[in-house]
Amino acid sequence: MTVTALTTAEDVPAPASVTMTKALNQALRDSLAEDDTVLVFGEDVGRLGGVFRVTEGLRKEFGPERVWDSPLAESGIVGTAIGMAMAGMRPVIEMQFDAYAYPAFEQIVSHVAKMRNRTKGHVSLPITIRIPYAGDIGGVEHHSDSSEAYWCSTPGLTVVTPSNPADAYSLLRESVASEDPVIFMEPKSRYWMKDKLSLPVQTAPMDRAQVVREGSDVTLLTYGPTVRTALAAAEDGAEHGLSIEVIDLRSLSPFDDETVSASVRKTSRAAIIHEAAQFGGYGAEVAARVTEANFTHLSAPILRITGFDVPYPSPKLEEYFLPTAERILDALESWDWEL
Amino acid sequence: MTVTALTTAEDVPAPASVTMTKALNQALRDSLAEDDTVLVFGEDVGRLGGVFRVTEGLRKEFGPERVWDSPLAESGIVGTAIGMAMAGMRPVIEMQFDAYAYPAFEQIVSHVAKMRNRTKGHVSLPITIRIPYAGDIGGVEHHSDSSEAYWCSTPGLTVVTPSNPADAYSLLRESVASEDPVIFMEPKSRYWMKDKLSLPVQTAPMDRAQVVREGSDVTLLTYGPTVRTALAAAEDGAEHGLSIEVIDLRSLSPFDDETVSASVRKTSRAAIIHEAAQFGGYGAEVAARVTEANFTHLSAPILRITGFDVPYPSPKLEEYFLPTAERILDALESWDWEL
Amino acid sequence: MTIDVPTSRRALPQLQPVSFIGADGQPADVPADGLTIPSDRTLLGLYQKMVQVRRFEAQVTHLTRQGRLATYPSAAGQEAIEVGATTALAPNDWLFPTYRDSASLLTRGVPVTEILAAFRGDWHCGFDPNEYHTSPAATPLATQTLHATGFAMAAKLKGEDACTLTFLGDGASSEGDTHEAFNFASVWQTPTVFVLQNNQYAISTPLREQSNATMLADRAAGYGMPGLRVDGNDIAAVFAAVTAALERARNGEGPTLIECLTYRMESHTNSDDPTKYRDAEEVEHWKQFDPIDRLEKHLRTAGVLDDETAAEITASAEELATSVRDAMNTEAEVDPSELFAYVYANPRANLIAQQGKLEAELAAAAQS
Amino acid sequence: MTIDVPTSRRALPQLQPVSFIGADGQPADVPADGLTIPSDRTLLGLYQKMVQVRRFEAQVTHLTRQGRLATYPSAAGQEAIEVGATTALAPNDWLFPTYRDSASLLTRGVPVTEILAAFRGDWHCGFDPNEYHTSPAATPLATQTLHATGFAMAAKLKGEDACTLTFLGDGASSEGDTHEAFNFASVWQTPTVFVLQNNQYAISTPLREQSNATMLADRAAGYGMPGLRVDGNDIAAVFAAVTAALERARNGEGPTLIECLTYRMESHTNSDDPTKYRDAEEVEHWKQFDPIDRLEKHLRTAGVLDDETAAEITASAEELATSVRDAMNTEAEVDPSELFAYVYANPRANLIAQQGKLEAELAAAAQS
Ligand SMILES: Cc1ncc(C[n+]2csc(CCOP(=O)(O)OP(=O)(O)O)c2C)c(N)n1
Ligand SMILES: Cc1ncc(C[n+]2csc(CCOP(=O)(O)OP(=O)(O)O)c2C)c(N)n1
Ligand SMILES: [Mg+2]
Ligand SMILES: [Mg+2]
Repeated sequence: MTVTALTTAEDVPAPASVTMTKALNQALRDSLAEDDTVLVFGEDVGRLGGVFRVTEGLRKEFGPERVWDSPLAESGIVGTAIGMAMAGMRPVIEMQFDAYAYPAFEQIVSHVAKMRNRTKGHVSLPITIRIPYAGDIGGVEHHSDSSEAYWCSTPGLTVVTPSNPADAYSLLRESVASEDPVIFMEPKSRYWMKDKLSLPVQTAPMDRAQVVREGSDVTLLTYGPTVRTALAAAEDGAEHGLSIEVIDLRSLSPFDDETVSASVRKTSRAAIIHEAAQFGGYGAEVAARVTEANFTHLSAPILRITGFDVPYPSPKLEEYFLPTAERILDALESWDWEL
Repeated sequence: MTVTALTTAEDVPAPASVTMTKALNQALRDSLAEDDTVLVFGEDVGRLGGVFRVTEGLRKEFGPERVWDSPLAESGIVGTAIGMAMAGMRPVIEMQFDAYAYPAFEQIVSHVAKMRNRTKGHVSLPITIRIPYAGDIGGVEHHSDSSEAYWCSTPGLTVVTPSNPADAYSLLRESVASEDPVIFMEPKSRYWMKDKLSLPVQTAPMDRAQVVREGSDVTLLTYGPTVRTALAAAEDGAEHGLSIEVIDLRSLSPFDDETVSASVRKTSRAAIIHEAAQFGGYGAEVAARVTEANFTHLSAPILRITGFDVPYPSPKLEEYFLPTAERILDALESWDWEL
Repeated sequence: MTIDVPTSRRALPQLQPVSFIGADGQPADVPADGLTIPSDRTLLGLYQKMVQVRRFEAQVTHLTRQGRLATYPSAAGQEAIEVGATTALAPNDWLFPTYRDSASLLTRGVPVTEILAAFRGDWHCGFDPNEYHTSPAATPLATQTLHATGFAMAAKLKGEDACTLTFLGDGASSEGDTHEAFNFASVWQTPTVFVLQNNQYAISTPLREQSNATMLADRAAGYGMPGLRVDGNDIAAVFAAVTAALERARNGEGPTLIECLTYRMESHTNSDDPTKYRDAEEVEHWKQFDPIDRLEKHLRTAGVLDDETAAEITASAEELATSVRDAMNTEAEVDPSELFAYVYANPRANLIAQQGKLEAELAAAAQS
Repeated sequence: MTIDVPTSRRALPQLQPVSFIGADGQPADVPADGLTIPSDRTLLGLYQKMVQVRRFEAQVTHLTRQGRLATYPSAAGQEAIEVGATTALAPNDWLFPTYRDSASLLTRGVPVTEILAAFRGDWHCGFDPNEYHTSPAATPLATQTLHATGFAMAAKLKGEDACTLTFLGDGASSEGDTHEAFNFASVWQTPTVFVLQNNQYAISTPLREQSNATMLADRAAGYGMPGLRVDGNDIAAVFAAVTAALERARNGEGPTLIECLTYRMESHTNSDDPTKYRDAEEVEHWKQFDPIDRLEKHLRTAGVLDDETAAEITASAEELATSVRDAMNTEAEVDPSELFAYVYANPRANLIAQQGKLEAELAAAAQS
């Protein structure tokens, strides 16, 4: 399904500095304006505009019947969204932090993911579940989890994540318009990232990865918060004569095998980078499937450069936990390049 | 921690035919007898003895203060078990089916897994969460999930699964005795599997994998319900001149790299087999880490022979969904053996 | 000087369950505000449905024992709730049933094969929810109470005249989702009726180990929601209470909790062994409260039911039983490709590839 | 003939919150069965603690504004509950606090640096729970209510004289876990006291959008558990109610729910902007119910507090504030290897390898 821009080419405003928060906010505003069945509710998304201000101003603009504060219960939020979707609505709900999506786990995994299959396609659940995720914001415990692996290993869910304001807008518009339920993961540490942009904007389709920097020696696969880290590594690597290609996966489930394999076959080496712990993390799927599809083209195993296999640490220890550009370059060095 | 057998060598009974259910039951009985802090509670584990009869007779033998039926609420069961463990108890709790562990997801992921780390080791939670998992029993929806990937990608949890009665006994005794919380996954379709055995029995340590059949051409890595399937494939393969080594992983987290790498370096080829869907499944971690550690020794990518990327189907479609010995052999054929 | 607080509130429901027709078929006379006994004509219709439903349950249980269905949770003994509550719904209302509520699906008009598809293992949900305004029967306990609440909220927001009714058990009442549903429904004042079938057991767990409340209907007060306990074996009471609650809902007066006191006469499912946890005497004791017997007595006393009509009703039930047997005699065809057909609206490369593999495998097998 | 049911039950709690000392410092005279006002000597001790706790909250909030702590949720305005409830505990009892309850940790004797470790980002929980018989402050809402219930169950099973007390907010009361905890505690009759701090807001969400109940204490009835509402800004009432509930718990009479009516005077945390969702007048209005002012008036009238004692108390509070500043002036050392040290009791190869890599990285960085 394509997203129709609400504004025509003529009245597109001149590019301005837009934060990811603002882009998400505008995507919700345009979705609400375009389609009356779109509803926005959750904890503190109304008057306050969300703890990250993503829903700021929407209650005022669309009224409390379209945008409202729910009681504080995540299973309740997802469970009632399911009922609304069955009644023909298109709820966009927020889990305040991703550790707070866990109380809704059963509703998401046993119903959101399975309703369409259960009913032979008679009942679709076009629900968008927005989840601010990942760390690097100095948050107290439970405020920096990366839960994408849970959702990605659940058949029936679609999982996307933007790394920049333009994608934030475009992916969210497409997610809201999708007939399939979407877990929309927002990288908290990138909320305040700005880009020059005119909204509305339409970027690549929501199921496609994007090459965000071309290179020939190695491919860095990543998404969300660590795209910036990978680009920084590529920059540094270039200074040391290493030509690094960076792919922003954007869509975690489904995985864009085509774009990724094309790159890996060119570079013959790849690494996957994410904040989440390594063991059983999303990077495992990436490494496994990219190896399967390109084994004879690889000159080294796919590296996983990730958080350690420990719970997300307290703020003073984040810097040691998170993958950095240096750690990426160190890891690349660990390969036997003569292989 | 080693498990002390309650019976001495002299009074070990002669080997008898023992089902996995019976072995699990005896493990709980011996744990309860040996240590008063062991408690068993959950839905229907008391009078009924559990829907799979794993706790049969225990309430009668140890009384309702040690073994009892709780109200019907999984988050409540896990949450109160946490409190009991903080007070020095060693609760062994049952989630009736693994889709019914999902309501307890937050308590498991945010507390069971993290309490020890949060408190710098001051508070351990020696809780065993028994989860009957996987399918092949003709169950209605939600009764055949394989949820191991969720637990394995959560740092702080230990995840083990037996494939046979002896391991069922030994792994459960060790799990109950472990200071770390353990997700103990019981393959439902193997509950009625019998082996000649004298209990108590002590098998390999709970963090070790086991070579259950030796072979030289290829290594099949698997666990729980599909060990039997892999062994059947090995049997059939032998008839076609393929020498297949089968490893029962037993411990899903941690992963026994040593045993697996030794085998893979010998055979140079490996496949991971499980019932759960492939995308983001546990097999991804196995494929990724085994490739990382043994890249130059591999002559083919690690195959994943798994359930399809769809929700677990209704009984009449299970046979098409589940990996079979034939499907394993077909998949092995797909390799280019001259590589 | 003290903080301002409200000075009145809704009282707890009456202790004695609302009942119009006693277990002996005589007037029970435990009314509640605003509830009146349905007309004998209505009761006769309900009687017929209960007889059919009971025959249905018996037939299906029998087929299950024969191994024709994998599993079946029977609502025998609970027919007054299944039929009474479901019949009170308008066609445009939506029903949110559980695994125990096949009888309500039948009452709602879902064809036998479509009801039994799940238990025969054909497909998870055998019917199109939109066709019958009925959600798939929920297996994960209590989850459906939230769906019913959300659906009703949507109807309210759209200004549509649709209420929702959901069943839940005494066991399910302990799940967090039930609490969240009661709370959301009451805060949002959704047109939802929660029908709690308190059949005294959750599998083997007796009510006293499930709850320490005097009655589960007492929960409603804590949400500012009206709560009511009725004799769940008296269909007159159930029908009246649900009809009144639906009327309140339609008038914008929000949700209601109705606890129906009843008893699960059969085992939990065919694979359960209730001798492990309850006495035969207890089951015997409850037989005297049978919902059909008492209504039959009442209708005969009232002169609405005579032997001829009774025979017709029995015949209609037998016809239904025959149709069940017939339906279960013809095996449903399953198509392995359907594994992949409905998971996503947007097709996925990995599923297409897996489907291709499976089809090749099947083709090869067909060859050999 | 009808089904046998109980003929009596626990009533809903009284509507008017229990209060001994009115907002004006005059006797409020809203008692409840079995509750008596604490002695003036006890009240003086509680007064001193409240003054200290308020000074603590102010000092920490100030440091947070200066960026010395990452975040801080203040309990300003809720001191009567934090201090009153916590003081009622015996040393052997266990406290299960939330992120909002630093003041209770202080009252429980946890050192300032250990309390603030979490907010300064040193470590998730800065103290040894076993040392203070106090659980780590829970951030995932309502989850701790189950821990408190389970702990109390264990104490009961072991025959140990230990009760548990847990705090939860009005927002947290909507979570499923709260319901499950109330239910488990009442079914198991555990020695647990649930102290619900109804401060009118869950971040920005006002109580009326959280619950449609007349009062949250009404929830208790649905679990067969005694419930009570007290003026949460009257420490005499809070202390008396919690003391009585603990006594019941110790006597094997099970759990109690105490709703304390209060108001969050500060923003949710320092990163919150309450002007988006509430009026300055509302905050102003609640100032007149201040828990410290009223107790001061009462104690002065009673002749227990004079200027000299008041000055001493202020001085002790200032001393505490100084110790807070000092503590926050010395940065805590963090050791990156601790990332791996406590995750498992049984060491793991993958963690050892990762720790080795990190240490090598740090060593290399130190070299260059
Ligand atoms: C979340 C969840 N936990 C556990 C189960 C397993 N289970 C199925 S039915 C049942 C008992 C339900 O009792 P009740 O709610 O009283 O309904 P009844 O079966 O008596 O109609 C249990 C524990 C489930 N289906 N869902
Ligand atoms: C499960 C969960 N969901 C959401 C949050 C985010 N959150 C933190 S505090 C809060 C509001 C809590 O309100 P209340 O329970 O009234 O306590 P108060 O902050 O007023 O003390 C929210 C939504 C959380 N911590 N845990
Ligand atoms: Mg029941
Ligand atoms: Mg609050």
